This record gives sequence, C-alpha cells and structure tokens, in this order.
Amino acid sequence: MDVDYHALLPEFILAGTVLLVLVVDVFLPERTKWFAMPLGLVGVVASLVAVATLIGAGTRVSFGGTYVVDEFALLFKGFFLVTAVVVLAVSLRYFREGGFYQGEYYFLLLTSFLGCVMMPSSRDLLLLFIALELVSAPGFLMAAFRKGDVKSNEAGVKFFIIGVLSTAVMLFGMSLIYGVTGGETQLAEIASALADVPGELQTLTYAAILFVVVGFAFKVSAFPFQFWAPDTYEGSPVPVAAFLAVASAVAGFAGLLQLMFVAFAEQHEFWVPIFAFLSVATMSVGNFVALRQTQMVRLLAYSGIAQSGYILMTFALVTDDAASNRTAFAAGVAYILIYGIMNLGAFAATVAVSRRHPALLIADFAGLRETAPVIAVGMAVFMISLAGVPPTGGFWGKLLIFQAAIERGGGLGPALAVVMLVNSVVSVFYYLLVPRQMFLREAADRSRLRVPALVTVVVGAATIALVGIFVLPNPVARLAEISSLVGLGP
Amino acid sequence: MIRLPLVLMFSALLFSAGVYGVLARRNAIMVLMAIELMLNAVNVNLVAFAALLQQMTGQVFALFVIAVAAAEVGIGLAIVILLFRTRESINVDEVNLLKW
Amino acid sequence: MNVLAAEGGVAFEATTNGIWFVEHAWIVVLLPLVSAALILFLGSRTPGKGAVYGIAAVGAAFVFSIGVLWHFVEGGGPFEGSIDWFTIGPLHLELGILVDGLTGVMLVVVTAVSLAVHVYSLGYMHGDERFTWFYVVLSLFTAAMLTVVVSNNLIQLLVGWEVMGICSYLLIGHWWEVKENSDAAIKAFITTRVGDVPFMFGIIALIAVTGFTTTNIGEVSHELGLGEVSPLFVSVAALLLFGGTVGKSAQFPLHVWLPDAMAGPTPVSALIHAATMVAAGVYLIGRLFEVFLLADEWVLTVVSIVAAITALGAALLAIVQDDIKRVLAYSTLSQLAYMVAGLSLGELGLTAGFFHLFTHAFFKALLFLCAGSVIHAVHSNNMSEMGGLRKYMPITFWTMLIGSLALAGIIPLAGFWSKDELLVVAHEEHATWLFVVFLVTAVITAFYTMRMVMLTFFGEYEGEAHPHESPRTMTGPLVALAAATIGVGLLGAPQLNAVFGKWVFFEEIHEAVFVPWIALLSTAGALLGLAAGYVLYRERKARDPLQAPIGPVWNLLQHRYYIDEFYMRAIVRPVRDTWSAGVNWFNQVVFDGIVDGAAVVTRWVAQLVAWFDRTVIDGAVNGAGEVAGRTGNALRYLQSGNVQWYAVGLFVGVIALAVVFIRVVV
Amino acid sequence: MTWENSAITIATLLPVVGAIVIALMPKSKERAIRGLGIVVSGAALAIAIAIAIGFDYGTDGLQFELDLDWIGAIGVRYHVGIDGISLPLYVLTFLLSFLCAVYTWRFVPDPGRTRGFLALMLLLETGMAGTFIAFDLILFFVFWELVLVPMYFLIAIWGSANREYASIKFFLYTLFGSIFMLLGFLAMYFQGPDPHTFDMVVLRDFGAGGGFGQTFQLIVFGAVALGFAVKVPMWPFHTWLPDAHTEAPTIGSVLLAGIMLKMGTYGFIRIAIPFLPYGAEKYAPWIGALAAIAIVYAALACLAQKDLKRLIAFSSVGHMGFVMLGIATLTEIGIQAAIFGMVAHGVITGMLFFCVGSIYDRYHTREIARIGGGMMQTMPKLGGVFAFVAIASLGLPGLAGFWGEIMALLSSFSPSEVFLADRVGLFRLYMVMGGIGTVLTAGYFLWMLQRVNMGTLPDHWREAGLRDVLAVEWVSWFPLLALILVLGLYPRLVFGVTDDAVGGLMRLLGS
Amino acid sequence: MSAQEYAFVVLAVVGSLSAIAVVTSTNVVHAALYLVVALLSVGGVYLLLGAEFVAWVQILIYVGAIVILFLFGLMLTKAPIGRDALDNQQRWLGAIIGVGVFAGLVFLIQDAFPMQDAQAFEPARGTTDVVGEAIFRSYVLPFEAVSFLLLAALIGAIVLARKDDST
Repeated sequence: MDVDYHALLPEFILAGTVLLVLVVDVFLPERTKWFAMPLGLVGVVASLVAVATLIGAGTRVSFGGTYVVDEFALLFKGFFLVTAVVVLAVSLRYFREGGFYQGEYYFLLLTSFLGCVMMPSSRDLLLLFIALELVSAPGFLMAAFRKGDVKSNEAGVKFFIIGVLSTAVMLFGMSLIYGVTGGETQLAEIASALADVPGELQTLTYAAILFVVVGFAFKVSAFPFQFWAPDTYEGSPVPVAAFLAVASAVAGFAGLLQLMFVAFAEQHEFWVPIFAFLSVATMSVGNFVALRQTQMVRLLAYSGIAQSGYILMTFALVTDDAASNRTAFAAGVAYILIYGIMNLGAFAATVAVSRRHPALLIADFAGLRETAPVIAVGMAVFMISLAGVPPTGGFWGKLLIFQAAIERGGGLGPALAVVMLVNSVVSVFYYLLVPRQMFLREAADRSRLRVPALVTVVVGAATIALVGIFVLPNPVARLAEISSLVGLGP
Repeated sequence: MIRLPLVLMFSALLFSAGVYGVLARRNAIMVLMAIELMLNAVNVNLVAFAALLQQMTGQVFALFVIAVAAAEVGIGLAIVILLFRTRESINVDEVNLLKW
Repeated sequence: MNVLAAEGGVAFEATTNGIWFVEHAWIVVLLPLVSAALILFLGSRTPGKGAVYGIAAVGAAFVFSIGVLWHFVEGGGPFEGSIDWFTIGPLHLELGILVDGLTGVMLVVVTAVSLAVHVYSLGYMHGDERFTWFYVVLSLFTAAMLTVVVSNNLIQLLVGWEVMGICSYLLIGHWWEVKENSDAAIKAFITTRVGDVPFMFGIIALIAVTGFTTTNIGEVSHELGLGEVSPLFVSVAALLLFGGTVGKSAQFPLHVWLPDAMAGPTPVSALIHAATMVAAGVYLIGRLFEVFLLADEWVLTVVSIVAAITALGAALLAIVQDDIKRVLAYSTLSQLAYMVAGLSLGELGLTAGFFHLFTHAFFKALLFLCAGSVIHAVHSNNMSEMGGLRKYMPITFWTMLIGSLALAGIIPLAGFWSKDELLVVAHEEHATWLFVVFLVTAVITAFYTMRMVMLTFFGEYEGEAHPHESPRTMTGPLVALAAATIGVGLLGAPQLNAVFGKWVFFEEIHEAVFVPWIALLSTAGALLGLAAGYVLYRERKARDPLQAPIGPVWNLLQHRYYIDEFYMRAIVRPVRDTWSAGVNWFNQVVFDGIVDGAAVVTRWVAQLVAWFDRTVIDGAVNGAGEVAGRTGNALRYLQSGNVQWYAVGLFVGVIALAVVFIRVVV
Repeated sequence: MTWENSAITIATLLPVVGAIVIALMPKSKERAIRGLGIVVSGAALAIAIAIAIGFDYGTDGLQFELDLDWIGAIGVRYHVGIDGISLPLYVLTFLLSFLCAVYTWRFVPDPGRTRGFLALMLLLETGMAGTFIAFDLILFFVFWELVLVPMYFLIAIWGSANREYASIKFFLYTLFGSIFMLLGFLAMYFQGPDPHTFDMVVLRDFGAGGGFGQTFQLIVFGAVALGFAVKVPMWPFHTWLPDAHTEAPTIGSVLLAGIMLKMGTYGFIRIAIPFLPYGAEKYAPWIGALAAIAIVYAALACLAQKDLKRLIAFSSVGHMGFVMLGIATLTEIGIQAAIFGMVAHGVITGMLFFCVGSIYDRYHTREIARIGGGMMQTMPKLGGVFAFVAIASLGLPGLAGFWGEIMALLSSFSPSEVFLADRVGLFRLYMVMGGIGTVLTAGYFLWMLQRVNMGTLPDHWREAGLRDVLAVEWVSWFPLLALILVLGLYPRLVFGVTDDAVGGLMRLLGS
Repeated sequence: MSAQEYAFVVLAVVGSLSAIAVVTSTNVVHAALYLVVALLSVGGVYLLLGAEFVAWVQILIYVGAIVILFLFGLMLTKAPIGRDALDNQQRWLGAIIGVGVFAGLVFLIQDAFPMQDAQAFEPARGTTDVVGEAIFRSYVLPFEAVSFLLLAALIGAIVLARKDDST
C-alpha cells in the first residue's frame, strides 16, 4: 500500500471536520446550532493550510497511481477550499434566520466539498465516479433543504432525476471503457490501452467516451444536459445555488479536464467536434435565454451555463500541437478560477438582497446603490466582469480563451472565437440589466439594507480580487501555466 | 461458457427498458425503479467484462455501483416523500412550478 | 521687422522712396486686424465706443498704402517676402506678401474706401445697439480683404477670402432681429460658398501642379509656364478658380445674393458689396492671370460670356427697382461684369479691367454712401417715398450726382476713362460682340442712374419723415470720395500719360490709346441714357396732382422729343417693362427658384435621410436585438419545467451526438 | 524610475488614483470633492504640458518610453511611449478633462451624486489618455475598453430622458466592434514575428515591411477596422452616436466627441495602416467612400434635426468623415490632416457641446423650435461664443476647423501614389462630395444660428431669467476658444508636432 | 451453446420480460414485484458469470433492502393504480427513445463484438475473499469515500423525510 499521508492530509482534515460537525451538532442546543459553521470554517481553513504545505512538494502518488496530488490538483483543491470558506460565510445568516437544519446542512455541504477536493486528484474511473457522487448526492439533498417550500422540493427532484440519469449513462460508458481497454480503470493506463485499441472496438470506444462525457456535461450544465440548472438554482437555498454554480460545476470541469487531457487525449479528433458543438450550443442557449429572465438566481444560472460554454470551448481547441494545447488548457483553468471569483461574488450579493426580497427578482435590486452601496458596486463589478469588459478580471479570462482560439487556428479556432464574441456581446444585454436596476432605479424601501458582515467581506474581497486581477493578471495567468497535467496532453 | 455479446445484449435491454421507464412513468417511485434497472445494466456489463478479462476490478466496480445505488435510492425516496408532503402527489410531470 | 526682406524678399528696384513701405506692406494688414481686436476687447469701454481705433488704424493703413503705391509711381518693381508658416509633409506653407502695382492700387482702393466708410459710419450707425460690434467686423473685414490683396500664396489668399465672406455674413445680418436680414446673410454666405468650393478645388489643382510642395503663386505660375502640365488640366483648374469669382463677384449665375445683401447697413453695402469684396473676384483673376492665359481659349470665352450676360442682365434689372440700394446693387453686378469681361480679353484687358475696378470702387462707394445718407434722412429705401431731396440735402445731392455721372460714364469723371478703355480694348482685340454689350450696358446704366437721381432728388418729397442733411461725419466722406471720383479717372487718361497702366499690367506695359470715335460713342451712349432717364422720370414725377390734369399731351409738349417718345415706346418701355420684367421674373422664378427649390429638395432629402437613419439603420441594430430576444424566447420554451422533458432532451442529445459525431469520425 | 520613463505613466494613472480617493470621500464634502476633481485633473494636465515641453520635436521615435513586463505568461507588456502622433491627442485629453472638471464645479447634472460623477470622469480620463500612449496591443485594448464602463454609467445615470436606450446602445455597439478588433490583434500576435509579441513597435516594423500575408491582411484589417470604425464612427456604424450624444450629460458629450471618437481614427493611423499596409491599400477606397458618404449624409441629416444636441452630434459624423477621408488617402498630408482634424474637432465640437450644455441649463430644452431664437438678445455673450464656435466648426479658414478639411480635400485630390495610383478618379469624386459637404455644413450651421441666436426672444422666455455666461463657464471655455483661434492661425502647433512622426511612418511604408 | 449459456438465456429472458413489465405494469405493487424478479435474474446472471460475491450482494441489498424501501415509499405516498395514473402523456416518445437506445446499443455491441465471432469464455471466480482482498488492496479510498456518501445519504434522507413540527 503506497499511501502518502501528507498528500492526503487535506482530505483527512476535511473528513475529520465533517464527522466533527456531525457529532458536535448532536450536542448543540437549537439556539447555537449555527456554531457548526465556524467549526467547519476552522476545518476548511486547516485543510487549506495543509494544501499550502504541499505546494512545491512535487507530484505525490498514492494508491497505485489512482490518486495523484500534483500542482493541478493542488490548484483546484485550494480553489474548492476557498470556495468552501465563501459558501460557509454566506450561509451563516441565511440558514440561521431561515429556520433550517443547520448542523446537517453544514455536514452535507462539507461532505460535498470533500468530493470536490477529491476530484482533481482522482486518476481512476472508479474514484472519479465516487468523487462525482460525493459531490452530487449531498447536493440533491441540499437543493431540497428548504423543506416547506415547494420550489425547493422541485429543485431537488429535478436535480436528482437528471443527476442520477446522467450518472447512469456515464457509468454505462465507464463499463464499456473498462471492457474495451482490457480491464483498465486508471486514466493513464486507459490512455495507453486506447492508443492501440483494435479497430473493431473503435466505434464502441467512441460511444463509451461520449457516455462518460455526459456525466460531467451534466455537472457543468452543458447543453443539452443543462435543463436542471436554472430550475434547481432558483429553487435551492441561495448559498446552495452558489455552491452548485461554482464548486459543483468546477468539480465537473476538474474531472473533465483529467479525463480529456489524460485518458482520452489520443481520441481528440473524435471529441473535439463534440466539444465544439457543446460549447457553441451551451453558450448560445445560456446567453439567449438569459435575455428574458426576470429572476436573479435564474439569470445567474443561465449566465453560468453560458460561462460553462466558454470554458468548454477550451476543450474544443485541442490539437496535435502540444504548445497550443497548453495554451488552451491554461486558458480554461484561468477562466475557471476567475469565473469562480465573479460568480461567488454575484451569489454573495444576491444573498445580501435575499434578506429583504426573498423572491429575488432582478427588479428587487432597484436602488441598491442607496440601500447597500458596497454590495451594489461589487455586483456591478461582477456583472461587468462576467460580461468580460475591463476593468475587471473577467476581461483577461475571455482574452485568454480568445488567444487560445486564435493560436489554435485552422478555421475552427477563429470560428469558435467569433461565436464566443457574438455571445459576449449578447450577454452584455442582460448583465447590464442588473447595474441598471441598482444605479438607475430607486428602491421602494429606501432604508439601509442590513447586510451580514461576512457577506460584505466576501463581496468586497471578490471585488478587489477582480479589479486586482485586472491590474496584475500575471499570477492568474501563471497559475494556470504551472498546471502539470497538460504535460501529459497530446 | 457464455458468449459476451449475449450478456451485453441483455444489459442493453435492461438499460433501454430503464430509459423507457424514466421517460414514460409519471410516478416518481416508478422512475426510481427504472433508474435502478439502468444501474443494473451497468453492473451486468461490468461483471461480464470482468469475467471475460479474468480479473476482479469489474466486480469491485459493480459493488461500488450497488452501494451508490442504494444511497441514491435512499436520497431519492426522501425527496419523493418530501414532495408528497408538500404536494399530495408524486407525479413528476406535475412538478413544473419552475420553468422558462 | 525686416524678417520678410531677410527671408527671400527681393526688391527689384532698390532705391525708391516707397521701398520701405513695400517691404513692410504686411503692416497694412496688421493695422486693421489689431484694431479689430482692440475694439472687440476694449471698444465698449472706450469713449466713442471704439470706432476711434478702427478709424485710426485704417487711416494709418491708407497712408501706408499711399506709400506703397508711391513706390510704383516712382517706377519701382514688385516685391515678395515671406516667413515660414508651417510644413505638412512635402507641402511648405508660408505667410507672405507679394507687392506689385496691382497690389498697390488695390491697397489704396481698399484702405481709402474703408476709411471713408469707417468715418461715415460714425454718423450712420450712431446710436446703433451693436455699434462697437459693427466696427469690429468692419475692421476685421478690412484686414481680411487686405490679406487677400497682399497674399503671395494661394492658401493665405483663401483664408482672407473666406474671412471676408464671414464678415460679409455678419454685416448683412447685422440687424438680425428681422428675419429677412438673417435670411439674406445666409443666402449670401451659402451662395458664395457654392462658388468657393470649385475655387478651393482649383487651388488644390494648382498646388498639385507643384507636386504638393508649395502654394506660392509665383512658383505655381512658374511651374505652369514650363508647359509640362496638360492644357486641359490648366483649363479645368482655371474654370474652377473662376467659380470663386462667380461667387464672390456675384456673376451670373451666382449673382442672386448681392441684391438681397442690401439688407445690411448701407456703409457695409458701400464697402463690401460695392467697392472691395465683390471686386476680389476680379482681383483673383488678375492675380492668377497666368493660369487663365495658359488655359485653352474656350475658358476665357466662357468667362466673357458669363460676364456679358451679367452685365446686360443686371443693368436691365436695375431699371425696375424702387429700392435705391437695389438699383445700386444691380448696377454693381453689371459693373463687375464689365471688369470680368475686360479681363477675359487678355493682357490688354487686364489693365483696363482693373482700371475700371479702381474707378468703380470710388464712385460706387460714393453712390452707396450717398444712398445711405438719403436713407438715413428719410428712413426708407424706397424711391417712391423720396423725391425732391435735393433741397433738403444739397451735399448729398451734389456728391451723388457726381457719382452718378461717373457711373454713367460722363467725361471727365472716373467712369468715363475706364469704360472707354474697356471699349478700346474690346475693339483692339476684335471682340465686337463684347464691344456692343459694353456699349449697350453703358446706355442702360446711364438710364437707370438718371432715373435714380431723378426719383430721389427731384420732384416733391413724398415720404413721411423730415429729411435733413446728414452730419459732417457722413458728408465729409462723401465729399472726399466725390473728389476722388473726379480725380482718379485721370490716372488712366491717355492724354495724361495713362500712368495707371504703368502700375497695373501683365508682363509688359501697354500704352493706353485714345480712339476718338469710341470715346464719342461711349459718351453719346451715356448721354443718351441719362437723357432718357431724365426725360422719363421727370415726366413720372410730373404725375403729381398738379400736373396730372394736363395729361400726356402736356408731357409731349413739354419735352418735344418725339424721338425720345419713340425710343420710349419702341425700345425703353419694352426693355424696361417687358424685358427687364422678364429677366426679373427669370431671376426670381428660375434662379431664386432653383436656390429655393434646391433648399426645399435638400430639406426633403434631409428628412428622408433622417427617416432612413431612424428606420433602416437603427432598425437593423434594434432588429438584431429583437432577433436575439426572440431567439431567447424561443429557446426558453425548451425549459418547459417538466423534468421528463429534460430527460428526453438528455437522451436525444446523447443519441444525436453519438449518431452524428461517431459517423463523422468512423 | 526617472522623469523620462515615468512621466506619462504618472500623468495617465493620476486620475485613477484621484477617482479612488474621491470615491472614498464622504458624500457631504461636496465642495472638497469638486475641488479635488479640479486639482487632480489639473495636476495631470500640468504633467502633460511638462511632457509636451520636454518633448523632442525633431525626431519620429518614441519618447518617454517605458517597457515593463506585465503578463509574462501571454507576452503582454506594459509598453508606453509617446510620439508626434500621440502627443497632440494626449495633451488634448488632459486639457478637455480638466476643463470638464472645472465646468463640474458649477454644473453637476441631475441626479447629482457628484462623487460618482467625478470618479467616473477621472476613470474615463485614464482610459482615454492610456489609449494614446499604449504601445502594446493588449495594453491598448485594455485602455480602449476601459472607457466603455465609465461612459456607460455617465450616460445611463446622468443622461436625459432616453438615457438607458442610448447608453446600452453605445455600450453594445462599441463592444461589438472592439471585440472583432481584439480578434485581429490576437491574429497578428500569432502571425507576427517569432517570438510572438504584442509589442506595437515590433509589429509595426514587421507589418510595414510586408511581414503579414495578403489574405491575412485582408481579413485582419477588416476585423481591426471594424472596431475602429464603430468608434469613429464611420457611416453606417454611426447610429449609436447621435443617441449617445443626445442623452449624455454635457461632460459626457464633450469627452465623447472631444476624445473618444479620436481613439478610432488614432487606431487607424497607429495600428491598422502601418501593421497591415496591403489591407489598407485594398480597403482605402472603401473607407474613402464611406467617409465621403458620411460627410454628405451627416450634413443632410443635420438639416433635418430639431434637437440642438442631436444636430451637433450628427455634425461630428461629418467631421470625422473628413478625418477618415484624409486617412484613406494614405498620404502624409492626408494623415496629418486627419490628426489636425481630430484635434480641431475635439476642441471645436467639445466646445459646441459645452455651449449646448449651457443653453440647456438656461432653457431646459434643446428643441430648436422651442428655444425659438433671440438668444443674442438676452445672452449676447453665450450667443456670441456659440456663433464663433459654430463658424469654426463649419470650417472657416483662420479657425481650427479649416485645416483638417482643406488638407483632407487636398490629399484626396491625389491619393498615395504608392498604394492608390489607380484610384485617383475615385478619390477626386470623394473630394467633390467633400466639397458639397462643406457647403451643406455651412448651410446647417448658419441655419441653426439663425434659429437659435437671431430673431427676437419668444415671449415665453421673457420672464425665464436667462443668465449670460457665468464665470466658471468662461474659465472652462476660454482655453478652448483661444485654441480654436490659435490653431487656426498657427497650425504649426499641431503640424509641427506630427510632421516628423507621420513622415517616419510613411517612410516605413515606403512612400 | 453450453449448458451455462442455456441457463443464461433463460435467466436473461425472464429478466428482460420482467424488466419490461416493471416499466409497463399498471399496478405499482406488481411493478415492484417484477423488479424483484428482474433483480433476481440479474443476480443469477452474476452467478453464472462467476461473480458469486456480487450476486449475493445484489440479492441482499437490492432484493432485501432497496425493494423494501420502494414498497415503503409506495405505501407512504399512497400510489394510485392504473395506466393514466402511472404513465405520462409522452410515453410514445419514451418508447421511441427506448427502442432507439436499444437499437443503438445493439448496433454498437454487434459492431464491436460480432455475434458470429464471439468466443465463449470461462469466467474468473469472484468469491468473497478474492473480492474483499481486491477492495482492501487497491480500493481503500473509494471505499472510505462511499462510506461518507452513505452517511450523508442517511443523514440527509432522515432530515428531509422527517416530519417537522413546522411543516
């Protein structure tokens, strides 16, 4: 048994925290149930520290190569844990005041994050499957956590059915992969087995790859597997929606990156057109449908779908040229990171507004500049950043993808870039709806909105981060570059 | 001493029946049952390949799938019961408050 | 400041008494410019509201101009000097002066008339709400005109040219409270700009000849003289340049603005719309004479045809006017056409044409100022409300009479000599038809001049106001100009050595000759016109209540010139009542109609464009937004809310992706 | 960091710092906020003037250059510098911004909120100034896009009735164009010399030497030109402009017309033409055609306008048409004419918008018919200034508007012999259209003056208490009025700066 | 065809028919019972394929636990009986897609493992100790993860399904 315990330390700490939260919750009286949150926060931060100790420690391999802790994994682990901090922070008031089961919620949330943290290290089909389920299953439950609310029930039902279905399809694909590779489940082994798969198995292999992709396409809400997302986001508690939109989706991308760049890299001629289609369809559906939305979370859901489309584009840019792949990979990773920041910020701002306007219509943001100026400015920055316009970090995200697309060349790259560009412009329409409400409309109730301090901190930090990334994008651009995974690419 | 394609065909039929059930049943629990059929199809595949390839991985995989399936059923039923509580019905085609 | 001389200035005759003035001719320009600024910023705080700056500056400029002219009187040669202005790529622009005899003469004309008008306006504009502003623009105008005159390069000339235009606009619209005045101002500016555009293109073409290296007139001429440029190119360039003349000098078919421009204060009409600015068009041809001479012959033919039409047509129009200023305006058109036609006759015509310009400036300015004096007295422009003013304002009457006779071409007044010379040149160049046109026009001119004088000063006063002689500030200039009108003609009199021809000539001096029969002919024509006018309008004035009962028989007896009557019935009346009315109708309906119609059509097109912009282009833009919205709406319905439909989507998606993309690869 | 390499950076970024400080000031310190706006933009202007004084006018190279690594991962550098082409526009940016800040001392448009207003204005200033000094394509693009957001808010919050429509139209239109431009930049990066670079000097030398393939140039020039053309705006991409101008607050219009439009034309001169000479050669006749159409079209459109501000907005389209015509000739004279035209238009039209702003302040309407004339009677100074600027705008020689127009027409008489030798006839047609345009331009401006300035004051204004030009207005206008005259009489002020730089550019292109 | 294969065919036919019955039955309880049959058949197939441990787990967990859960669920939700009560309006579409999926999979299988070339194979035996060893040698991590998953499912399901005082 080759187990690198140091490398697994973050997971251990997080798992311990999960159990601790569960146990402590039993002993906490109702009034202090919220205490589970700071407890979880401490655990997450500890786990984050553990991740930090692994930086620069090289690639750590455990469990016979099925679990790898490398820079790529660390980057994403760090990202997930920071996301966890944020989601915890914005959850506190929301759940405390909403009369929910707080302890159980934090338990489920942290379990889900445990799955997220495992995802980027899992280099085995079985592990990927388990990690994915570990992310999803608590998600199904959390989506329905507003028990008395029919919408929340509905969110859970839809999320669950589509989630399980796509898992079934993915598993079917995995079973076929297992068969055609002669019994391999490790990603690297799959890659070498697929390299010389007999000709008669080729079609089946392609089908299997497609089926596997479906499972992750569901997570990242790619068209036509995105239908659950708007309904679920809208029905879920807002912090859960934030979790789904950021952590869960990014976990999907982390899995997808490993699968595509490690296991199925050789077959890129097959899946590149698929991703091209998925990307174009996803961003277009997301952006165009978002134009007609009136509810904030739903708008963010469609926006998230569109953003997924942008990220998916980087998959469609893979070629035989390793350098160009590296650019595409780096662009995708960088965009994911920036996307996480701006989306978390947007959801945090939404949480702030939800205290006064639980329905969270876009119109409910009217006059926010007066009732909550910090939130309003932050939200404006997030929206502008999501639209990809300076002076925000979102600009660099789009730029990097554009650059990768142009570098790929060969017709497809520029064509995708043009589609993305048209989409970007369309997206401005609806992104500007929000600042318009906040700055150009007056609120009905002009009294100061009481915003939880933690939410304000989150919004402020995200705002500063986005503007900071705009001024000094080097760290983000470099961060993506160091990802070791891409070295394995074709 | 069984030919692989036969097993795979059986799996395919289970899977397809599951697909039909998911699409055609309106009762949420029936939908869950159909999903179980699909997961069983996966397991048949895994076990068949494991038998063909003379190794255990497929069987282990199948065991994990069974475990996860059990968890999913638990979650699913909990959600369905919650749904029943709030709506007095578990017909999934009536669950359409959230749309557009 | 000797920079000019230092930087490439060349004086051919080193020692004349006027050389200093020539080398520093730029001061003439600067003086009124400075005074314009002074009046603008200090005028309202200065006693007399700033006019004093203008008068002093223009007076100094006049003295200076005399100094310049003196150089040529002494037989000095031309002088050119410049400083760098700026460089743009290969093109080098300079600020410079080119002073030759022509310049000298023009300087004197401009400063003299301007001085007279400056002084005269003291009285005429007294009490005007915008008195100071009036003087600002007046001085600015003078500076602009002088810029045109001394300019040694095309761009600088264009600058002065357009500034004159805007000053003209400002002064015509001086009393902008009344819409007719501002209408007239706009009409003037726009119409001249229509001519200025081809003029600008002509200038560009000339600069192109030098390979875009310089705009210097001398160098352009030199370049053209090398003969390497195709005659057609030169012809087109010349024709384009002539566009500027047509606009500024109000030649057919762009003459429509000038009569309307009379809406401005009368001193302005005198200075700008009679003596100086409108003459700039003529000056332009003279300045760029080389271009016209190198062009194909048909260009000058076109010029002469245009001039002939203008001369005759305008003169006829003058007959039917009741507004005294309009009479003078049409007269000005006609006289300008004389000059243009003269220039179209070639080198000899240049001298003659400019001599006419020279003399005309004085007597026409005089006439306008007299008219102003009259208007000042009776508060009306209409001659039907005047009459008998001779008694009330003798100085005005006499000076105006002198001016009128000069205009009519009565020896020895200024107009006689210049018209005579034009006729001689037409004869010498065998341009018989032009000769006839000149002569006929002269007759008509004399006729309407007399009519004007008669209606204004003779008979009984028919107006409402209490006419009185104008103040000294007004009569003083009148007297001065009248003196000039008597005197300046002699400068070109062949009997007196025709010194004018020694100042203004092209390449070589041509001695003016005196052809007795032509002189007789022109004088006779003039007298004929005057007599006709006198007779006719004496008769019309006689139609007052006392004389009416006597009837036509009384008239017949009174005058006894049945030939006159015959002329009147057979020639004058058809010409005056029918032909001129026809020309007037043509002018108003066809030309004004074209201008107005063009305005209407333009307005209409503009509406169309605006509509196009709103509907089609904006429509396309908004339409794109609409399409996007509709697409979103359509796609939205996929999100039916029914999770089993979502599942259908999932499976259909998988199947479709599998079928399509596996097929693609396999 | 020395003065030589940091001066332009300091001047450019100073307003942003000021914007942040202002944004953090307490709302109640109204006067301090306004004062700080003036001080910050004034300080930036002072630095800019010091740069202009320290500038070596005898060379076509980059000065005050600074080249730092910015985003090493994708080869983006912070490369800034200034040359004769940039300098006039750079200084103009600071001048206009400063004057706008001064103007704001007295005039903050509804709904107030001075802090945000000034902060956005200063942010805008940085974006505009940065565009003119950036010598890295991505840096250029960043500054270029940086102006979008503040301008959007300036229009959307402080605009007039239809502001939301106008602001979003403005935002989308320009964003749409500029994204294509970005694609073009990226394409040049990858097709450029090895190692790939966004450095504009390197790419310029590479491109001017024919480094890019012909088909590539045709495609990329189209993409890049689209971005610039929307900003200029060239016909038929102009429709955002009248709306944006009409709805924008006075300051917004001044900066929009004064500086932002120039970013597009500057882009043509700085990037499109030198980088992609073959593309320029092939596109030039079309650009010229659009420019000529714009001139006539805009003038006709102006004649039909009922709204004073909209009229002036349309006139911008025409004036920028002259600028584009000059550029399209690809001659040294034409390009210099274009730069002069930009500066002149910035000064004149900026001033016109100031006037319209003040007229609106007095009358609370911009409808010409409602104003009804007679402004000279009650407000002779305002009317006089307005007339002066309008006359400058119609291209009167001796005032600033003239040189750009005449030189553009002059250059279109014989476009570049190297690139457009077989298109002479076409360009002469454009020249004629331009000439027609000048007549029409005179027509609509004079007609406008007649309807606004002249005549008698309608009765409904008699008791309105219309006040003539205020002191703060004089202060913020005087420099512009003086410049209009000085540039007209002494055009060397601009031509002397641009001559060497444009000459160098043309030598690079082999003509 | 070997004896094992005959047995397999019988099991497969029974399993397939009952699977179809599960998704078409008009009675929820019948459907659940058909599901038992189908799951038992699948378990039989596992046995035939030598996966003894998996087969027993299948029978224990599925038949013993999951189906019971389903029956509880059906009781709790008072499931009605009848075609319209159980099937939705788009079953024809479901049928088309189901048949399509089946056809597609058959095509894929036939393409990859043609029936005519198929070799019968001797399966490896997956007894409890063999499988258990495999799990604990190489699959500790997923095992632990799954335990967390089950824990989460348990806790979450209790929280959701439990009757609150408030609701």
